[in-house]
Amino acid sequence: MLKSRILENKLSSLYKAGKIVGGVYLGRGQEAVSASLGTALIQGTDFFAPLIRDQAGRTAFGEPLIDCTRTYLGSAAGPMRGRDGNIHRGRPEMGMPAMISHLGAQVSVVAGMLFAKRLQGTLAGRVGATCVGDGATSTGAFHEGVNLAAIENLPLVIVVANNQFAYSTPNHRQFVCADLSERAAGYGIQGHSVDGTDLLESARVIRQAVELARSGAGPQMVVAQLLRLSGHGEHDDGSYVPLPVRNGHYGRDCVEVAMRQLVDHQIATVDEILAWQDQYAEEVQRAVAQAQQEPVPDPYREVWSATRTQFDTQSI
Amino acid sequence: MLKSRILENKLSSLYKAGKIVGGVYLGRGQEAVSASLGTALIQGTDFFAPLIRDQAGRTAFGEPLIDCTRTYLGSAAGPMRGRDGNIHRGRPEMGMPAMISHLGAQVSVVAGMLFAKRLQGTLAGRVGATCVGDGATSTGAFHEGVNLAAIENLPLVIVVANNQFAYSTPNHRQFVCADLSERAAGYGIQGHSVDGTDLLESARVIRQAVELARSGAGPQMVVAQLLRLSGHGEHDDGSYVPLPVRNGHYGRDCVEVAMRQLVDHQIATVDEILAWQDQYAEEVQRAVAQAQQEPVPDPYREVWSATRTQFDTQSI
Amino acid sequence: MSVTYVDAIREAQETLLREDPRVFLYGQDIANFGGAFKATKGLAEAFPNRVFDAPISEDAMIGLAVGAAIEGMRPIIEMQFADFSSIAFNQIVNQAATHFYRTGMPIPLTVRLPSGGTPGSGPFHSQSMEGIYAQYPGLIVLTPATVSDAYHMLIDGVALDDPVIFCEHKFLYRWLKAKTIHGDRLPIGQARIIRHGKHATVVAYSAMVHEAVRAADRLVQDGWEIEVVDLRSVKPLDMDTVLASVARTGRLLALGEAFPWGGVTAEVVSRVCAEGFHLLDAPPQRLNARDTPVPYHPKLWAAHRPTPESICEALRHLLSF
Amino acid sequence: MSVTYVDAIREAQETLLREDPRVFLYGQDIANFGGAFKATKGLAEAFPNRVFDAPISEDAMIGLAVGAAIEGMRPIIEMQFADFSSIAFNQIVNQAATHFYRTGMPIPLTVRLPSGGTPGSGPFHSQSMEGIYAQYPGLIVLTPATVSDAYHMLIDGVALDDPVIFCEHKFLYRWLKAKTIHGDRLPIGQARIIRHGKHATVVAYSAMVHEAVRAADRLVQDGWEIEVVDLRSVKPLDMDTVLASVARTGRLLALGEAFPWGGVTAEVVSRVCAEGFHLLDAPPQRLNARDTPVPYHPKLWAAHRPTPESICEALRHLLSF
Ligand SMILES: Cc1ncc(C[n+]2csc(CCOP(=O)(O)OP(=O)(O)O)c2C)c(N)n1
Ligand SMILES: Cc1ncc(C[n+]2csc(CCOP(=O)(O)OP(=O)(O)O)c2C)c(N)n1
Ligand SMILES: [Mg+2]
Ligand SMILES: [Mg+2]
Repeated sequence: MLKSRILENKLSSLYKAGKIVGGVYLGRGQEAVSASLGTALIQGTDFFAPLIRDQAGRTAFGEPLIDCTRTYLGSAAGPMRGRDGNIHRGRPEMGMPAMISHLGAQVSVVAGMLFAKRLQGTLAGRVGATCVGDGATSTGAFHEGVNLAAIENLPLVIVVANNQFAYSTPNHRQFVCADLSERAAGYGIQGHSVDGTDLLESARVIRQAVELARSGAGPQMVVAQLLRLSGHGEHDDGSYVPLPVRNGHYGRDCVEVAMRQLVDHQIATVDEILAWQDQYAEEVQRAVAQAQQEPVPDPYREVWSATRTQFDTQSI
Repeated sequence: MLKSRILENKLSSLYKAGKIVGGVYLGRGQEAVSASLGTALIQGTDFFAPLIRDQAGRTAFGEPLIDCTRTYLGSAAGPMRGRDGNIHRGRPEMGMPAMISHLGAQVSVVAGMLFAKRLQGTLAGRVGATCVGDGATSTGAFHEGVNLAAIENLPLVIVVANNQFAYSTPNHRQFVCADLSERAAGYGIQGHSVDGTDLLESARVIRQAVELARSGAGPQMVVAQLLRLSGHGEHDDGSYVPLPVRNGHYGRDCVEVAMRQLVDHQIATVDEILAWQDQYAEEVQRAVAQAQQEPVPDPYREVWSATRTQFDTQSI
Repeated sequence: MSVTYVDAIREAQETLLREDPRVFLYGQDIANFGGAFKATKGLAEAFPNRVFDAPISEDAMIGLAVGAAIEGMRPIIEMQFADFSSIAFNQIVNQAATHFYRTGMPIPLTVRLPSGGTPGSGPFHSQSMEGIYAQYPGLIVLTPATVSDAYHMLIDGVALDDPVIFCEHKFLYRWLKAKTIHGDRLPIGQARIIRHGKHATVVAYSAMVHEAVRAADRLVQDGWEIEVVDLRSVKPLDMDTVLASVARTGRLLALGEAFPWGGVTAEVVSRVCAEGFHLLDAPPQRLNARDTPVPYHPKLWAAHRPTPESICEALRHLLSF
Repeated sequence: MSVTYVDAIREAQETLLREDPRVFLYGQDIANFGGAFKATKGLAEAFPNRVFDAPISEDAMIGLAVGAAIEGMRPIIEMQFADFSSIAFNQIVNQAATHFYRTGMPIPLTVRLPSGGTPGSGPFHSQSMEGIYAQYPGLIVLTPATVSDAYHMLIDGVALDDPVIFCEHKFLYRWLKAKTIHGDRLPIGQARIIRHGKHATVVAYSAMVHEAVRAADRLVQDGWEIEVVDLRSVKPLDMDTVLASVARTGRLLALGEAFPWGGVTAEVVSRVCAEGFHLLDAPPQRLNARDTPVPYHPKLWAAHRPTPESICEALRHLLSF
């Protein structure tokens, strides 16, 4: 999560300097939850469909930094080759599908990946996970996807990062139950609730949910309470977030909380953390520098075809 | 509900005799629930969006028999003038919208009708109600509609007639929670559960839900357990319903149960019921006869326009 | 013994399930019940754990298929009616259709759409959506008109690596019969001259091919020889065959059952005009359904879609130039 | 002082809220935040309880609007991006669009679709869906290209009794400025000659009108005088104006930013061919975007859509016949 924070700080500066292609949507304040999920998953076995605030989860799952910087900086060598952008990037062949913008739509896709593994007889020991925001829970796609996963009893972990806002829209215009984890019972699946600003708690609850799913207990819904610590995107100052909310419990910075937890629990020393910081900053700098040197997509060499199949008779 | 049963029996015979235009979908076994809802609503004040098995509710709400027979028998004088059929019929100007086939889609429409009344300052004392089946609860439209009604705190009553099958598909391929009323909590609304084969209980619970909504307690979800006592449509023999289910508690005929209840509670005597039966049969016969004599739609006089606006320049 | 169009679709799915372990079927009421139109009858028993009843969740059905395709499967999704694919619209046009261009990984899923009008089916069980889906890059849109095409094109469509929208016509399901499903097999992307003629070309697809042939038969008595081209697929469009026919006849009527604005007939006419303007001896014409929802009453329905009468009328007009 | 295209849309909504108590606005982030593009800035404060933040439930947003319209209101629904209307597709094309024909009661709702490409917006924030919606009977599809049209057509559209799909172009939002919003006002259903010429007609709409004018300007140096017709609405289509222009020039290029299969350009070309074949001195041409999703990188994006360069090329080809 620290690496992701450093990377995202860099992306933010690059955005402000006008170096980024497209928008920048950051996961500040959501790293503890996202990294907990990415860490609990096993790359090569599990599936992970990140959403727009999951840089930390991507990094923890094993996505190389260069995939990120290439996409943001418009390098043609990035995983999406300039065809799709930044937070949409994915490597479906490596278990990480490339999201579409339409919120909620990835839930059923991950369910389908797991369903395929069951048909192929290789589901055992595998889980799939996806993240959504509080806003995405209002979509029909979310409902259909969660319910279908429940019917098929798939090892799907749905992490709802309730950052209290969907763009500018506060929770009370999105749902009126007390806690979104109350939805789980209606789907006949297990629900979990956690303070998403607390790394150790998030890691524990999310790992537990992942292991429950892995052991055959069916879909798990984890609802994490937290706050987005930046605007919706870097174009937005988030000034609609009321001061009491910003200064409230969930306004605390999960990265700072985590650092303190690591030191307090003697998992790491301050010096170690500082050394990581330097190392990550260095890595980020290298990934940025490399991507910046690479060529951008060339429309004249672009293969303008949306299908693999090519027909003799085709003129469109 | 008795009138509706007699009417539907007639429709079924007419279908078998090849006299009906289009399909026939009956509410047999669901009359107690549907009539309870129709009775609890006030025509002229409330809104009612019936679904495919709500003949009893329509009749109780005040829909004239002739609207029904005209539609089924293809009279041009019916409310849909041959343009749309049978169970889709509605009179939106009288608070009864005309459903589209797509399941779940009416929930948000009724919410919108109530929302309009709030904006117009005439919401007080009014409720809107809609029925859906167990299958329709799997639609994204249902989820979005219920959640939106909850957010807007509208006086909407959603009656889920869980007849254990959606066409041929049993409940366990549709949801895996124990009772669909568990969904209510996840929307932050009140849920109610009732034995839909028991008229007095259904009437009590549904009236209570309607009055709660009317008094400002927000959306209410009533889940009624029952069994469809015919095929999905009259083209279907429903042979996929397992014998133990057919012979089980919910397989009992709610009309028979109701008759017994009326007599036992001295609400009506056997003679009175028999007299009703004769009277309703007579009414149904008259409505059928009238509709059968009326002209069918004439394509040469049909106004082939899908918009009210007519443009000078329009050639389509 | 004869086979119907819907038999052919059932047979194709049986063949696919037997021969390709990557194929599975997912759709409402398709398992034990065999589907609303019996297009999967008996397949659940014959292929345990390959045929699944779906919840009423069209969006998630396609999402599931996309995910399964990513992991190497070849799902076939039955929509109960084409009209209900409007619920899955986003997953089809934005998720499935864009995936190959975005990621380089194709999505070999097939969506079966029971399409088109039948008497008494009304506005929501009658739609022809081929012209909607064909507008989106990344989709292949098939519209078989014959028993044999229903069989072979479903087999060949599932073999393609890209998402296929398979528009099967409900009116043809039981009405259209053939001696065998193993008729003339053409590759996907190739149109078929279904009836030869020299005075005008009707370009049609799906059920309208048969109405065009009926109209052509009637015009024989007036001395007119009408050529009928069955497009077979509307995306890709086989312009070679269409242009060759127009070159022979000099006259074009594009015929479809969908709503009149845009769609297949507009695409055909405008491509013929762009690529074969000099071949045309008369203004190219179109005939589509009317610009209202598909009406419920059979009398209105019959006047809403093109009929042999209205096709003859359009052809006479075309031939009058 | 100048007003932008998005200002005009904001102004129109302010006027509507002020003058018509039946109007209310419902959409994501449109209340206090003023909308993703600030098209409703300040309106929630000025009109308490008339402007509402919607949950991320596009299907229910349109359902709510239909219900409210049944009860006499005139809702304006903002989709955050046109692309997200794919979620509301069913409610738009099946619920709202069919209601008048089915019941006789019209549904006066307006769906605002921030449409079209901008650099770096990618496959899901760039779509042009006018050609999708226009295929459905019962919808009116407006595509304003000027500041004044953005204002007047929104006002006039909301006054119509039928459901209106209002396609506003995101690229024009801030780029397009005018001295006043009270420019030349034409009724809905009438196209506008935006530039006179005699050698060829370009029929365009929305942002492409401006690209067409640029291309026309460049061709002046070669001696070509190109007429540019702004359709303004794609359903209805003002064929009178289009045909009159083609009658003057004899040559037609139909230009659009949407995907190339079907859509507005195909409808325009095929109607001109059916109704005005004899007017054409050369094969009518079309120019659309390419048949892939809209790419993200600005370099690819600029080559995906028509540009003044590619329009000039298409016109030179058209003029070469
Ligand atoms: C179906 C759909 N509607 C609208 C949008 C536009 N949109 C993008 S992000 C966003 C807010 C998402 O809120 P939430 O799900 O809470 O995630 P967060 O941004 O808070 O992490 C919206 C409305 C979208 N992407 N998809
Ligand atoms: C979105 C959608 N998908 C599929 C259908 C086809 N269909 C019509 S009725 C039905 C079953 C409905 O089951 P349920 O909601 O339980 O109601 P019931 O028929 O049991 O009363 C189906 C699948 C439809 N009408 N709408
Ligand atoms: Mg949020
Ligand atoms: Mg049911």
